Amino acid sequence: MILHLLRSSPFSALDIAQSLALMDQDDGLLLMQDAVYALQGQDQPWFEQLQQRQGIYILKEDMQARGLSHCPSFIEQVDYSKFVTLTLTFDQVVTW
Amino acid sequence: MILHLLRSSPFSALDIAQSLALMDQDDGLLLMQDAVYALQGQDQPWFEQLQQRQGIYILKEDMQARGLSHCPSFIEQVDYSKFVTLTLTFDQVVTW
Amino acid sequence: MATFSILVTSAPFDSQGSNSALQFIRAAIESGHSISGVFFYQSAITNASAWQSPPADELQLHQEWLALHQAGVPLHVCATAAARRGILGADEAQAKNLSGTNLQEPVLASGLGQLMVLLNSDRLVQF
Amino acid sequence: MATFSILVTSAPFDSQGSNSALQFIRAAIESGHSISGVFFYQSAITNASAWQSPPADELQLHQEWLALHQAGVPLHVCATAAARRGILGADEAQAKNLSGTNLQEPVLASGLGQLMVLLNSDRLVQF
Amino acid sequence: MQSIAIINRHAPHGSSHGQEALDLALVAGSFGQEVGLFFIGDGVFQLLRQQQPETILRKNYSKTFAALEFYDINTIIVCQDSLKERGLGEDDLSVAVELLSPTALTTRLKQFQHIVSF
Amino acid sequence: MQSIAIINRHAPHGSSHGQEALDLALVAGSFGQEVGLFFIGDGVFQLLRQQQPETILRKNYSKTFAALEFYDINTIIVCQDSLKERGLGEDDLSVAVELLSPTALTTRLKQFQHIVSF
Repeated sequence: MILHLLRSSPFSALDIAQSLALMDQDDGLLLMQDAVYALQGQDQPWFEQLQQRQGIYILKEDMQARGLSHCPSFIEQVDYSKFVTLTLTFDQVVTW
Repeated sequence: MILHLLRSSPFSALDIAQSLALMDQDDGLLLMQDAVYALQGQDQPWFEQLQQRQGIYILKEDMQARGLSHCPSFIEQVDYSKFVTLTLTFDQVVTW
Repeated sequence: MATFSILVTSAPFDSQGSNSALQFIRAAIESGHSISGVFFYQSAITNASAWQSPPADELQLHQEWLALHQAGVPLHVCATAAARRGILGADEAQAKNLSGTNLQEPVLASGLGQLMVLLNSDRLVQF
Repeated sequence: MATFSILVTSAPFDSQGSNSALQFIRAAIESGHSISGVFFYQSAITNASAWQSPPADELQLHQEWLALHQAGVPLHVCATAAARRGILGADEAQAKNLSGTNLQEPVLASGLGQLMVLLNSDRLVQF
Repeated sequence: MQSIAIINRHAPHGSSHGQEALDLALVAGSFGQEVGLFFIGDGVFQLLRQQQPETILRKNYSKTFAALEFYDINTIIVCQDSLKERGLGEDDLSVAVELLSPTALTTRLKQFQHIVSF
Repeated sequence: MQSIAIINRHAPHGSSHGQEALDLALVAGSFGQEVGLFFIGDGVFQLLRQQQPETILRKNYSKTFAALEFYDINTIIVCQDSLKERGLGEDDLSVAVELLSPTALTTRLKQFQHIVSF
């Protein structure tokens, strides 16, 4: 089980498509740094892909830094402490 | 008249869409650095947009560096000397 | 409790990566985990520079790394990647007849082999 | 014949930007144009470091810039952006009680106002 | 007088582009240059209200946008397509801006002598 | 013995990712680690034949891929979807590789203890 860390804005880079293409059903994805702007992508094709999956997380501190507060319920908000725990719940970590 | 310099691979970044969105009919686009990989995008939606335009250039040295040799006729190959001339043919230069 | 190795490959200030690494490490230590080492590679080598001088209202990242070292976290930088970008340890500085050096203890100028040693941990996390 | 100002904002080695700028400037000079100045900003400030020490089979970018200066091209670096990233001129080094400095003439530690002066040219090209 | 257009095309905090573009804008303004600030693509996120980058150990420079008029910078142009694509409206922004279509934005861009992008 | 998977996801020469990923792979190999080199997305361009980066003042490290076996690195995996999307086939590559679907590639990736990406 791999935990994918996505750092880039899905509005600017195609890393989101690449990480989703490599994800198994039991893998996880943490939206961090500029990737938290994914929250603003309700009309984007990749948003639907996120919606159809289990194991989508978002880093609370990075949301707050950028003035984002609304988060749909299918994305689980985590702080750094929970982020650490997540890296141990999964077997490996891949950074995008 | 603006000359747009595109540096990033259109397979990885969405800069190509942004520069095309801001281009007038008389503006130019130079594919340089990793943007020369655009040559490999025959099946990509942005390739058709390039094809429908005038004023698409590509930097020969950057193609050669990356092992690319085939260039369709609608894209004009330029060397650094012609690149310098181009920046004077247009009124402003924008780097992406 | 687990042991973590941290690989930092993104430039301080130019990217958020070093900040994220710092916050992750602090959270890991607070939760009782241990850090077997931090390794700076690629443009992250600027983290190793003792000369970083940001304006007073900005984070002095190098000082934050030194504080983590005080808390027992070993700090390594790839000597080749650092030299390429102008960060020189005592040996390289001497070879160039320089009177100073911007790569100082406790940050260690290491080879990539040191990163291999760090792989001997429960998790490797890259920032 | 025209005058060009060159703004470099991408990191040497980590990006091709500095190489592209170098080749553009050489081609412009060969065609008889003049360069009113090169200004290093953001992560491009590493170009100003006199301490760059790449392996022997790689380009020593700093030396290439010095050669351009010999050919009459003024070189400026944003002092604030440089200090943030550990590139210090004589004044900053003295303020920190350092015995050496990695930002030396002919590269000039300038303010962003110097870039405004450089705008007084036919074209500004950013790399 | 010279004139300079500064394009912001990156989101804040993940990189330093926004902060160093703003530094440049302030200096250009105080040197009496005519400055145009353009926000396109992810650059529109620079202007979001209620940013708190202190939580991630970064500087909160977004407060400075409100002070631009004191530096005689009054041309703040936002790409309306970029804003809409990101689910945002003018109300989400911290300063008053001019919303333009890409075509109209390009026309304005061409009125400046030099263009830099961050 | 430890094992490490190295993902190459950037094109060569525009950045330093490829060169520094390869440096790391060679050291890992000579330290007796089990190394897997993965090429996905633009990373597949790393393996193109006939690169001449000397023309842009960059080092031609692509020649080194042919020497990987001397460092006991025999696992070179390329994402077949990425290759096809970029109009390339196995014949365009400078070394023999294992072509895998994204699903099969992920399965292989999970056999390594640690994963880094460049």
